[in-house]
Amino acid sequence: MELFFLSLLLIFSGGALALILQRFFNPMKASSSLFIAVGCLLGLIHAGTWMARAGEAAATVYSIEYLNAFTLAFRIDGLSAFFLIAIHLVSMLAAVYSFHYMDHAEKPLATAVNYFFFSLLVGSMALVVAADNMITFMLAWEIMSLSSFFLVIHNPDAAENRRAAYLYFVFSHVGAMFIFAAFGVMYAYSGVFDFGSVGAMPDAAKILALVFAFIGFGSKAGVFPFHVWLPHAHPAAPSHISAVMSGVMIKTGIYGILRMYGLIGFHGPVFGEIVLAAGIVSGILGVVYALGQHDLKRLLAYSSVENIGIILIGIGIGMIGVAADRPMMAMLGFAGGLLHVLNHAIFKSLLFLGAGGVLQKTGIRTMDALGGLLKNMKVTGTTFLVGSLAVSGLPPLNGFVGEFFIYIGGFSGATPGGRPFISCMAAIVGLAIIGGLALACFTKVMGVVFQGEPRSEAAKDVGEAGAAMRLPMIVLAGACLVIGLFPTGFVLMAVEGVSALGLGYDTGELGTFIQITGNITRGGAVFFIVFLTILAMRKVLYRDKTVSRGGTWGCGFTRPTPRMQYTASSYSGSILEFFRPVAPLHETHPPIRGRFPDRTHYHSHVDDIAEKGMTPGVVRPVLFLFDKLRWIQHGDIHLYIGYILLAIVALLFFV
Amino acid sequence: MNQPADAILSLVLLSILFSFGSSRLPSLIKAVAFQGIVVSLVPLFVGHELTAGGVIFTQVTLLIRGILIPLCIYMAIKKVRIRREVEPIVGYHASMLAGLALIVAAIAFSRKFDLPGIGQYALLLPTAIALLVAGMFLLMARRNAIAMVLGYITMENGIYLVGATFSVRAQHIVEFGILLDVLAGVMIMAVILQNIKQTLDDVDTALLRTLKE
Amino acid sequence: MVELVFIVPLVAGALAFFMLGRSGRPLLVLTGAVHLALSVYLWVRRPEALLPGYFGVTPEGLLSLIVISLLFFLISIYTQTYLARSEVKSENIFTGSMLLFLSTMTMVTLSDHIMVMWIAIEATTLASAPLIYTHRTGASLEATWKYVLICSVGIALALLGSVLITVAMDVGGVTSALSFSSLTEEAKRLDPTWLKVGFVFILVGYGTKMGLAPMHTWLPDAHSEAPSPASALLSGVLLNCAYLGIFKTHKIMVAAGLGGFSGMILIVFGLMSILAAATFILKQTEYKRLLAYSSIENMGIIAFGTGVGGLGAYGAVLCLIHHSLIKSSLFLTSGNLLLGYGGRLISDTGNLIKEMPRTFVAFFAGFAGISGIPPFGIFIGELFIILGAFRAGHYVAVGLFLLSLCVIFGGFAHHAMKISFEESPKAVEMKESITLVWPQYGLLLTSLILCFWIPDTLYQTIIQAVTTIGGGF
Amino acid sequence: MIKPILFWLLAMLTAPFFSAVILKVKAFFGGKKGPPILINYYTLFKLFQKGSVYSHSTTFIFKMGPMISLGAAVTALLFLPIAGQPPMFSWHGDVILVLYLLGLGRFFTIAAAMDTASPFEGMGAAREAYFPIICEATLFLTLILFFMLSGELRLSAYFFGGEPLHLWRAAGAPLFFVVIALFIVLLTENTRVPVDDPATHLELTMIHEVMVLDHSGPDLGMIELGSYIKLFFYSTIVTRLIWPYDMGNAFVDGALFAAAMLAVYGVVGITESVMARYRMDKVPKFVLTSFALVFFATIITLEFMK
Repeated sequence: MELFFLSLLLIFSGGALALILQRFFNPMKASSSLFIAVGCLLGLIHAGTWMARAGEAAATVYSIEYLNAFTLAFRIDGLSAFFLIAIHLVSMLAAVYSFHYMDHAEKPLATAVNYFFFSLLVGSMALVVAADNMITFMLAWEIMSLSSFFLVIHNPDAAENRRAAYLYFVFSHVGAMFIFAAFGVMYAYSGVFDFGSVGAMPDAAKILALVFAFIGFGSKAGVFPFHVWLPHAHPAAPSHISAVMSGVMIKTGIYGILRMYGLIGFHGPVFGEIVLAAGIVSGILGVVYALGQHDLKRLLAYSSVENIGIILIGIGIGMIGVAADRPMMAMLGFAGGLLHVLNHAIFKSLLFLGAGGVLQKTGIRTMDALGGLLKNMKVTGTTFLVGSLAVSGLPPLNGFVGEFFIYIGGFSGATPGGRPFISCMAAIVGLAIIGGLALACFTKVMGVVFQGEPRSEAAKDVGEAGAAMRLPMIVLAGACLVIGLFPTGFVLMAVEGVSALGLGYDTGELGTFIQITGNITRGGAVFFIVFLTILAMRKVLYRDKTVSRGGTWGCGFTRPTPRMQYTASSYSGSILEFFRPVAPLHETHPPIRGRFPDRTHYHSHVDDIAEKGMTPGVVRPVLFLFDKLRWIQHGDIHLYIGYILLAIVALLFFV
Repeated sequence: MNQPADAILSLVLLSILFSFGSSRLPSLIKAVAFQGIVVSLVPLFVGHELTAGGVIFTQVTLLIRGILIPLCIYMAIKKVRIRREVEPIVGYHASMLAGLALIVAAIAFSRKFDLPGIGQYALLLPTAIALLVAGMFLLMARRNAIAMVLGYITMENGIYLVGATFSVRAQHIVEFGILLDVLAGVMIMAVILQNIKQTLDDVDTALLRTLKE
Repeated sequence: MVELVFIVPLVAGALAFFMLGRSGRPLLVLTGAVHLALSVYLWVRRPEALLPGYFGVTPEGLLSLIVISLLFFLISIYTQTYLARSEVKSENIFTGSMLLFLSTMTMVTLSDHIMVMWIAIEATTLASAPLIYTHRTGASLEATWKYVLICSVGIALALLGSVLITVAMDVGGVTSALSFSSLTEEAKRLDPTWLKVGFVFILVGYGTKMGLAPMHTWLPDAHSEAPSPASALLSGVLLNCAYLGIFKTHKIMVAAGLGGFSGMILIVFGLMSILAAATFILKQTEYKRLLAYSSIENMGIIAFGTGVGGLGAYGAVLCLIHHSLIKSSLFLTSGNLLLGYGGRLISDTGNLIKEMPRTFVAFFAGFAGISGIPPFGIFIGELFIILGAFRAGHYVAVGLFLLSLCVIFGGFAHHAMKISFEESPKAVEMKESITLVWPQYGLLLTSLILCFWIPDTLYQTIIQAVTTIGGGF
Repeated sequence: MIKPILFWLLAMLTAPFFSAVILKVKAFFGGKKGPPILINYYTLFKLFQKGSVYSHSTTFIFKMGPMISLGAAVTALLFLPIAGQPPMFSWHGDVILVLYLLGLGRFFTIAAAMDTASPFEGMGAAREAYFPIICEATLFLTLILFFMLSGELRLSAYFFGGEPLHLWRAAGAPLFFVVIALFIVLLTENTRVPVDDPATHLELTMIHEVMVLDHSGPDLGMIELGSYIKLFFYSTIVTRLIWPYDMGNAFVDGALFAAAMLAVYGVVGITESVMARYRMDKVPKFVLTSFALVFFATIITLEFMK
């Protein structure tokens, strides 16, 4: 535990240092990112060692007196440790990355403030997953929200950033209110703040608390339809912040759901089915909207919604498994979900860092203005390719492993008879569709952004990102491959996390897990062998052959230009057509008419139905309702005095 | 009706009707002054045996409630010289009817409780309630700022009448403090009235409705 | 000795009326300092009053007193520069009234006698009326008129309520002093019906002063028309004084075993106030009115918490303290906005972060604090109130409570974003001198520290105060 | 251990031959003599002889495309019981791995196409990304059905030896729907008529053929080989379902299996000759029917098993 707090100290001092040294730009960046990175490294070591000796050691507990009568309690168990690993890993790399990324020397104060809140965010995230009573949790949670808000509003000059920040602020506050409510229901029965001793509650109260918690945490995790803030906020923040937010911060929502589930211990199938349904919807809609985006970072943000969906599918299967009393199914579902938490943290942050590199070098976020970057940004492009493969859930990368476990879990629930069947069927088919769409989505990104020819001047002959930016990407890409090929250790960590839920299943099925992961490893190995053989074969075939270069075959068209390339919108057009009911596609292109037609253009965008529905569904009714009440303050003193009399008379009736 | 107190209290009830009916401020002020004098005299008749302090204090009350307070308002009008009459929200005849109804209601209502000490004074409680509500009524039914202030004073008189008969009596010093507060309040209101007149050149509160949502 | 605390500012105030020009300003700070010192002494020694039965040192009174003292001291510092920057006619009246205001409020916190409490509270109205009229505009005149009349009427009702409590005494045959302390001891023997009626009148009466809906109507006008330091005092501590009256009466009710009755009434009025605040915060156009309504909201929250009792009551007291600190800092900041942008409309402001960075820090921190976001204390207070309300089983009430808090946050955040980040209609040239920002920083820092560490003596005092209304955990 | 390898190699060797059958059938229906039955071997040989021309626009992904798609197909074949013989590898959940490996192949085919900056190839890529999504849904639904029937999650549990017969016994008639659905998937995944016309000459209407426009020499050869093997993979699945019997003798089984395969390829050929290509926006409906069929089958069987 000391190590844990030491790491926090380092992280926070890194932030403070930034404010102190703001006069000297580079030293400030260097020292601050160094402190934060080292702090995260310590935290990583701490969580890692905890995991290593998880078997024998019980949960680590630590508590400080707070406001004379209360305590700030911290507790590290498998679940916390698992999330801590993800948090510290990503934050560490983001901190390193930031050194070359934050290059606006003309705005030292803004940069320093950014570092300050960055450190605050990292530290508070760690505290959130370590908190062991309501007060501690909410304190850390709110500080996390506040600091991330300031990171989103990093550049307030752009109107859309301001809107994003506002949306995010409101959503996180409303979410917090729901979490308050959930805790309130728990407290109503227990009367103590500690998570440890949640009293016995009637099932109705349990469901109530869980649903409140699901809404509250879901709005942080970006579960449809509470995700509205997410695709606005993530692009607004600097890329390494987006990486942290999308990679780990939204996962604290998942952590909250899991933790509450473990604490309240409601084992009816209802909640599991709610979670599963939400997961499927978020997954499919998330990736569909991702397909519809033109802004690279917005696309990645929506893809986060999708992956949260996948995670929830896993968790939902786990919960249903618990409800149906099928330990194997439950373990597989939960483990798969947790593992995907780690995996998504890794590859999504990798993708965001890549996007940051592109943004920094070209200054463009619109994909249809990019292209051919792979030739000049080898490292960025290649790592981005790895990330895309991983996010599409393809073997032999880490994205596949988590989904694989969720699949197996789903199948083990899909035996005829019994309530789980339908849910599992939906889950499996949903996963399959999500997988296919994700593939389409990220082939589009790769193809449009990194391959082909540059579509604009700004995208031509750009330089490679700085060393401090390349290193994290390489590490993350490596991590994708390692987990994809040798998942055993990580799966065991996930299982350790699941066991912290106190489901009472002995981790005796570990054998099965190891067997499965072994198969994955073997499958990867087989594929690699085959691939290498083919590679060798290819070498042989190409020995002393004439290999020349020429222009792309234009199918008889002699003068192809980059502007003729397939664009992001045209690539995804037909698929979006299929999903038009849930993703209304708006196109504008003035038709070509006359003998000498003037320039035409094509613009398209996809509506997020949740966002569209928010205004008429929530905002307008509220405004209407309260507008109706405004007349009471009409300025006439006679009636004001009348109110007083009214109040008296009304009250006298109750005496 | 065998008590002398009740006799003067009935006059007070009359004065309420009068004040409801009168459209002219000076007469309204006179009515209020009369009420002030009466309510400050009532304790002489009611309940507790009189100490010397009691007598002195009664005189002081008389001075303030009966003379000083009305005088403040009178000065205020003198200074501002109301030119035209401000139409009330509730007309004068309607007000009179309301006043009658009010008094009846007050008497009926006050039959409900029997309070220790004042059992035998039939009109004490009705008058108190009537004054209270009448003040409220003036506050809500008159657009003329001065009339509203007078309404406030009427209310105060009513409350004093209630208070006059219970343990509060015990501590004159406290009573005196309350009295000073009321006096100061009325003075400040008078000042405000003058300012209103100067800035708006009228005392119609309909003009004071700019601050609203 | 106790009485000295309000006699000193009384004398100083009387003096200030005759000090011409700006000579009154140092007197403000000086008196503030002395007052602070005296209050601290009172806090430490808890001496007996010269007139026991009329005055007395109670824990809840001490809490309000120390807050008042601290606030007044910082505000008086701010006022120096504020007066220098803004043209205030007849400064001597302003300073004089400020000091009298301080003295009367102190008297409220120290009074133990029902009637004395009433006298003091009425006196605060009278002392603060000139402050609201400082700017001598038509609007300020209207505000003053409404303030004085509505509050006087309301407080007259409170007087009636106090009288009715004496009726309850006579009916119950209690012949003790009229002091809160002795009544709380005798509470069981008081006649319940008359006690209830009395409480109703007192609640409505002092509620008018405290700004509980629907009697809050005067509050936004007065707070927005008064000069910022005065608004800071009005919103920061005057409301607390009115609350003190209700608190003490509620204490008697609880002691008489009628806590359920009074608590339910408090909850209802609290919710109504929060809803009213939500109504007007959503589409507010002036930032000072915005803050005023937010005060109504917080008073509602405090009333709600008091009504809930238990953990909620503890939370309510925390909210009371932190609201005073944060809200007054916000009002001082609004003074800076007024000086800087020269308009009181939200649409006149904008891009505070660039125009007045230091003020921005104070403003945004204040906004976050008042919305119940850590590291500021209202967060912990609201948390306790909500948990307490659930514990007490008021599910529907707390549901409404949470929803309206969400609405209010949505509205307030919208305006805060506009003020802080949107384009500014005009460039601001205002020097943010130390005295214009550090008082706010001081207040906010206090709130921040109190969110993580409460000195034991303060904690003990709060607990003593809260347990008397069935609070605690 | 030898037998699986043998059959695996055999499969890869014969795959081009089988797809040549389709051409023959089409030629027959067109009243033509048609290309020699070994045409595909000649093509491959010719291609492997040649060198390559690469576009300026392309990167290493362009070269990886053919290798990975071929590799994926070959690896997939490793898990498939050919002619009812045991596969080389088989474990719990290998089906999912295989399907996702094919997905990997698709990813790189598309990426390679996007690499050329050619509008036509982009068009093809878009379609290649679109239609298989529904196929995957169908396949996974089929998988659920098979899992229900056999209780296992491995290819060999469905297609090894007499296992298909067990499937038939357990499910009965509904399995016909599955066969049809799988046939539709076969057509779609391998971009045959009516989804795509490999023989067309208008790039605008192509899917697979247009994506490989820029590949040349051995690269193109690998792609061709890969597609043959992929086709073989799917046809094997269909074949095993329509010829579920197990004679117990490897050679007999092999022979009968080959015959059944010929039949399936023949049907593909017939479909190609009697049907015209669908309009692109009609294709999804066509593929969706397969999903509907399997869904139907699953529900019915669920009722049966209750």
